[in-house]
Amino acid sequence: MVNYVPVLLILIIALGMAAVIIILSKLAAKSRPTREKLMPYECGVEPVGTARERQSVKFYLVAMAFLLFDIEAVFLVPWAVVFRDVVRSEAYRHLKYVFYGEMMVFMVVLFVGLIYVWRKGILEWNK
Amino acid sequence: MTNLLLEWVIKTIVILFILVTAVAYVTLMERKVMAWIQMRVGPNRVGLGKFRLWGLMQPLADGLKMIFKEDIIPLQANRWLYVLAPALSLIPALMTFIVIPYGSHITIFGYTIELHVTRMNVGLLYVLALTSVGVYGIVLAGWSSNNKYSLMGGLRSSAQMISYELALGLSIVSVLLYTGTLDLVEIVEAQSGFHGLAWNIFHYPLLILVFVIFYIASLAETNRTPFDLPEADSELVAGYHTEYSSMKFVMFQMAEYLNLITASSIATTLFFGGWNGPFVGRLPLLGPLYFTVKVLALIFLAMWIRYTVPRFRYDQLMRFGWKFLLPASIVNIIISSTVILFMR
Amino acid sequence: MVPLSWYLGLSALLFTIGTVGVFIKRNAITIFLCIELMLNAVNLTLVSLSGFFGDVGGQLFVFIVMTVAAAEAAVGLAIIISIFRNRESLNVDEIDSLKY
Amino acid sequence: MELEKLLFIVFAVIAIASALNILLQRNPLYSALSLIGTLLALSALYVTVRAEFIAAVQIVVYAGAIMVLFIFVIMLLNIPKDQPQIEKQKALRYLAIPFAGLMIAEMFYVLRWIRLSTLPPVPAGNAEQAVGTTWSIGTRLFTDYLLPFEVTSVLILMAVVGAMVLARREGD
Repeated sequence: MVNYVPVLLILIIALGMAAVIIILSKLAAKSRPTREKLMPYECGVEPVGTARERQSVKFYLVAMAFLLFDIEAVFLVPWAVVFRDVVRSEAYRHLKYVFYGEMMVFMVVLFVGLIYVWRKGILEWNK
Repeated sequence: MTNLLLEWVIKTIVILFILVTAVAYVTLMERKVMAWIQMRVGPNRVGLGKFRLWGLMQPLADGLKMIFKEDIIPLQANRWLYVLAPALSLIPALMTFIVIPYGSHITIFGYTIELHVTRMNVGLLYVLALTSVGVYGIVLAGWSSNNKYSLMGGLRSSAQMISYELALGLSIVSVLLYTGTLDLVEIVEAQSGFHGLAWNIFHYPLLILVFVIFYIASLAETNRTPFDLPEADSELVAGYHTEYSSMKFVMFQMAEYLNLITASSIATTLFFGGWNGPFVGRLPLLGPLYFTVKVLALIFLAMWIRYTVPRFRYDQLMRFGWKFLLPASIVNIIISSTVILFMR
Repeated sequence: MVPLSWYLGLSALLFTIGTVGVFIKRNAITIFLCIELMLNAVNLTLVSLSGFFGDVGGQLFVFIVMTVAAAEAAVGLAIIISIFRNRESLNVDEIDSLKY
Repeated sequence: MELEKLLFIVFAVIAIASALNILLQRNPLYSALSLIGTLLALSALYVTVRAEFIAAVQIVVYAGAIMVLFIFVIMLLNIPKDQPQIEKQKALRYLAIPFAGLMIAEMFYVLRWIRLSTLPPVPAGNAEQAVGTTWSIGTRLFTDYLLPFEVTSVLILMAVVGAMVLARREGD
């Protein structure tokens, strides 16, 4: 697992970089806060109401549909990686149609999900 | 072990240095390309003393200017998250590059150096993982600013990013069907046949379609026009980074350009043979050169698109991603696997 | 090398923290987060046992658990949304209409 | 080899600290962010037992999709902070601490009996097919574990339909 040490290295260096950048701008720049500067920006007029309002549930529905297909993609990855080997190798020869068919079944079931989401109008944003 | 560690540290620091410089000059390139497309001259004043150097010092001046800008944290903002958010979008963007190979290997003083920082059995998944973590920076920036534009921009942007991440992931799956590995180093090495021109895109013509899907999805992932909805300046001021100023703003910009560079490098690696090219076997130093040229060409393409195509409307964007790109990439997987099953 | 017992101990501690969270928290969404934490603690056990015994079965199990967790999160959060809409609160002490 | 133990301790401390932070924070958004910290630390621990693929999937699925869903819900609903809970039986708290200490002591006593302390060696020559790599996952998942895999797809489909029905209002 030695190959993963650079991930740790670059994480530490990147963290350091981010910290240095933030601190640098704190040190270098003058700070003269006024009331107007510290207000939420709303094109120069006094802010109306609060930004903490309830948003459309549609974002949740899209994120949920994303979750579904993300899982599909994650299952597809190991399948795609071994697919060519399975098709070509002698040891797995008898399995190659099973191997192909099972993923098609999986994708069809999830495609039904996409069609459901589609028909229910989750993917329409102009209503 | 100590030797290896030292090699990693040096490589990582060099890579980061190159990346930061590259980001600076890609911004200059963007301004020059924009000026060129709009028949203007572009930045050409900033130089060293009397020498103008075609504006080559412009990024440096920009950086200095941004450092000395006042750093504003709005009173109503959520201070911790407000400071954390730009770092959260910059760090994953910096981290991707360690798995991308930019050359085969060179020998200096009898010490062989592989021209990639590390190789992983799950290299492409690592890239995808970092892409998916990158969403947080934007969501949290939008939420913590406590500004309506920021919140709307953050939500829209993250919904857009996750939608196109699907098309991105699924188009990569089609490539995996042909390469049979997630290790980027192996993927590139498999393309080195035929005088370094056995690129995947020449070898498997179906991948041209996959590349188009991948490229569109990666443009959307990096929030570039025609997909720059999160910052749609005519509706949302500046989207999720409306409230950000000074170096925090720069961090978001850096992350955006880093993502563009990463996406172009991944596209190069997957479709255009990575560092492969003619004579690269005899002169390994050509590898990084070929790699850079290909990446720059893809970046140029992105800029060209940016200044040619108008912005999508949000409903069009979602429809395009979910109803066209996603089914298209699934169909691509089905066709590719069928071809592999029956043709080999 | 790190012995297996360390992994199992860490996993047990995380599971305990998750359980305590389910008991002491009042917010439905935090309780949900604690359940995810418990799932992850169990995943750590499965992955480390699978690694130490050299059998990939445990990791496949974790893969399936993650899928189930995703399905659970989708439905659970949908329930939370509909409860919040109807009652404007996520305090589990107040959501007790089913209590006799 | 002490480096490995040091790394384990670092990640374990991150995991436990962020897990505790879930409980300490009142704002659900902060709790969710702490859980992401735990997830990332666990993913690093998976790498130390050579479960590379699962480690990557952990980040892609858990940190990149499930937690995004959580954070979206917290932000969309603008969920209020947790109220401090009303103590009903105060005496129980003082009873709980010794019991918890006892349980932890018992756990560590039991763990001492586990003697397994080294990972099995990687078979020479085919490191790409060792346990935990994408290849090993792919070959086992789609052969020996075919049924759970297919059932998973139905489960996800049901989850989508269920969540859609629950979260949408009529005419939404």
